Amino acid sequence: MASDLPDLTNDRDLQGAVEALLLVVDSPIEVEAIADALEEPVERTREVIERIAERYTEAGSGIDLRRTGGGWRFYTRDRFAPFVEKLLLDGQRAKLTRAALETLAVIAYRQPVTRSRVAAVRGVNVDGVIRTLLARGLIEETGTDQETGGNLYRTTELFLERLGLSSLEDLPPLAPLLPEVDAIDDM
Amino acid sequence: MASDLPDLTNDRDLQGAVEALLLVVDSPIEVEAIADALEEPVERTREVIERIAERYTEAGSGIDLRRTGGGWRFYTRDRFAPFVEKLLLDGQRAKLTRAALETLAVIAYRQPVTRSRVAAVRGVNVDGVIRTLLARGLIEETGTDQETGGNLYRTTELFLERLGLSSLEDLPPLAPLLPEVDAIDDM
Amino acid sequence: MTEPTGRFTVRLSNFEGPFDLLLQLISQHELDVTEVALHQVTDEFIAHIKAAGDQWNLDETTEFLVVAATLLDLKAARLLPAGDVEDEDDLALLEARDLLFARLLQYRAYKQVAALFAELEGGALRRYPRSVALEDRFAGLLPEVMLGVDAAKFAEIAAAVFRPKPPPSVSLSHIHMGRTSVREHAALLRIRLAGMEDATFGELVADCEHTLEVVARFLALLELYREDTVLFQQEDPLGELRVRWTGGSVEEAAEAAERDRAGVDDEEYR
Repeated sequence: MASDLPDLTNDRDLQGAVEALLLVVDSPIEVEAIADALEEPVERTREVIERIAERYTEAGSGIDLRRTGGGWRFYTRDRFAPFVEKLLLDGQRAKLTRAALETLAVIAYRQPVTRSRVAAVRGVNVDGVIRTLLARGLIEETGTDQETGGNLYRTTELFLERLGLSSLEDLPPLAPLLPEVDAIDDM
Repeated sequence: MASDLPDLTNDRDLQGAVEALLLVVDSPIEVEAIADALEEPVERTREVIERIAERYTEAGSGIDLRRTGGGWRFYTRDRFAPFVEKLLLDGQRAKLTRAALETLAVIAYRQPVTRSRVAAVRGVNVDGVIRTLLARGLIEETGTDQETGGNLYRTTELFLERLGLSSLEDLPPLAPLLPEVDAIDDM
Repeated sequence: MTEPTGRFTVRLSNFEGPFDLLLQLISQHELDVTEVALHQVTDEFIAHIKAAGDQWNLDETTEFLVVAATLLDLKAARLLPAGDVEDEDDLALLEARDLLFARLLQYRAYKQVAALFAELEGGALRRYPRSVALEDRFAGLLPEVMLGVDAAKFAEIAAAVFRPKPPPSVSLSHIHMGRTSVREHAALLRIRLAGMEDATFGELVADCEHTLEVVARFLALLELYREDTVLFQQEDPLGELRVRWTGGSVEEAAEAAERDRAGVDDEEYR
């Protein structure tokens, strides 16, 4: 790896790198996957993860690093759950994020569509967002892709309802919005 | 609130509660929203958030608590980006094009501003760029110009987040770059 | 003409160095734009691009087109015939020139800001935000989801996502710069025609140095015809084209010229 990277032989930097990875993973991640990404031995990686978990617990941090189902993930610490619940009920997450909206747009216009195809169009990882859209009932699984075996997704009735449409045919056509060559050049 | 709740008069527990809330938000959250959920004064909440951010930085944590687009959010610390990108694989995100950046520059400093004014400064047609910036949520409409009836545009919080700015006031003044700014305003 | 760094440099009889420096000197009034042979600069730039083969730089080319168009405007304004200093025309011309200077400076300032934005974005892109699905135990608490957009806006978002990445070609949109030029020439023609009342097309373009200026002046005349301030007379096909001013007094023409020059900005900012 390049020489300007943080020096992971140093425990402090290794801890930082592990924290950065854990912050962006959406579902429990195995020690091996973390060790792979950091190109560090599994044993050393495991020790560092356990040390981080202990440190958070001792400090009474609101972040709880726990091992569940074979992997590690950041959870909110149990005792603070009531505040999280209050925040959620206050509607902090009522509105879809931009990333979720863009992903939903790709699914709506390309359905049924696989996760990897959506990721290719958006140019970013969409796993977390797809899980959110599923959880919010805006999309659903609809079989698997014959070629790749990946799950196919489509929009739901709730999606149409939220957009005020009676059927998918009412979605505004995209062609008039996809600009002439000039405007594309400009971007 | 119920008596078995953590005692937030205690700074350590308040810090933990704030961390728990920050862990579940999926877009920058304002101090006021956090203070509301915790039923704590805004000032005290703000101090605690700033203290957490400092503590993470001093510890070299992989978690970076930053204020962007008017709110606070957890980010991975920049020096660990290569590892994050390795894990997310397709993590590297598309950069704004030069045309988009120049158009945003004019809008950011002249907002609220009409499309034709932006076109006049850039010397090119900006219709396509404006449409894309609107659709990406980086700018938004904000009424119409009284004289010309043209739509007025301004930058959004998503724009600030995209550049990692906490507010428009963080933008450097244009004057040193533009010696005769008064004269040009009269143009 | 091309430095090892690959940046475009210019070699003229009275100037040699990076293109950017040439621009800077002109904007600081240390070099007279009328003494810069723009066609040579253009030739050198084309040679520079050709020499680079497939490696030419889109940004550099785009910037060159914008700046060259501005310089051309500037030069056109400067080359117009000058009479007495007290002459109304001259004052108007001076103003027009300053406007062009100002526009150039302004454009450069925003370009610097855009570069800063790119740097900021670069830094921000290295920090990945936490954006994960909610823990299962909280999922049931989420309030009813809102999209926050209507169907039309939703389609716009989809279009923005699907819009293809730019192909590596030079945008033609910079040719719109020519519009500025036409407005500028319309302003000039108003004042001149109001004074002369009647002129041949040949007389009106006698002072033009480049074909592009003649074209701009012709387009300006068509604009004036459309707003009923000039009449055309041509006895036979390909014969002499005469232009007659019907747009009122010299004062009225000067006012209209002011509006032309201030252009779009004036309508919005006053």
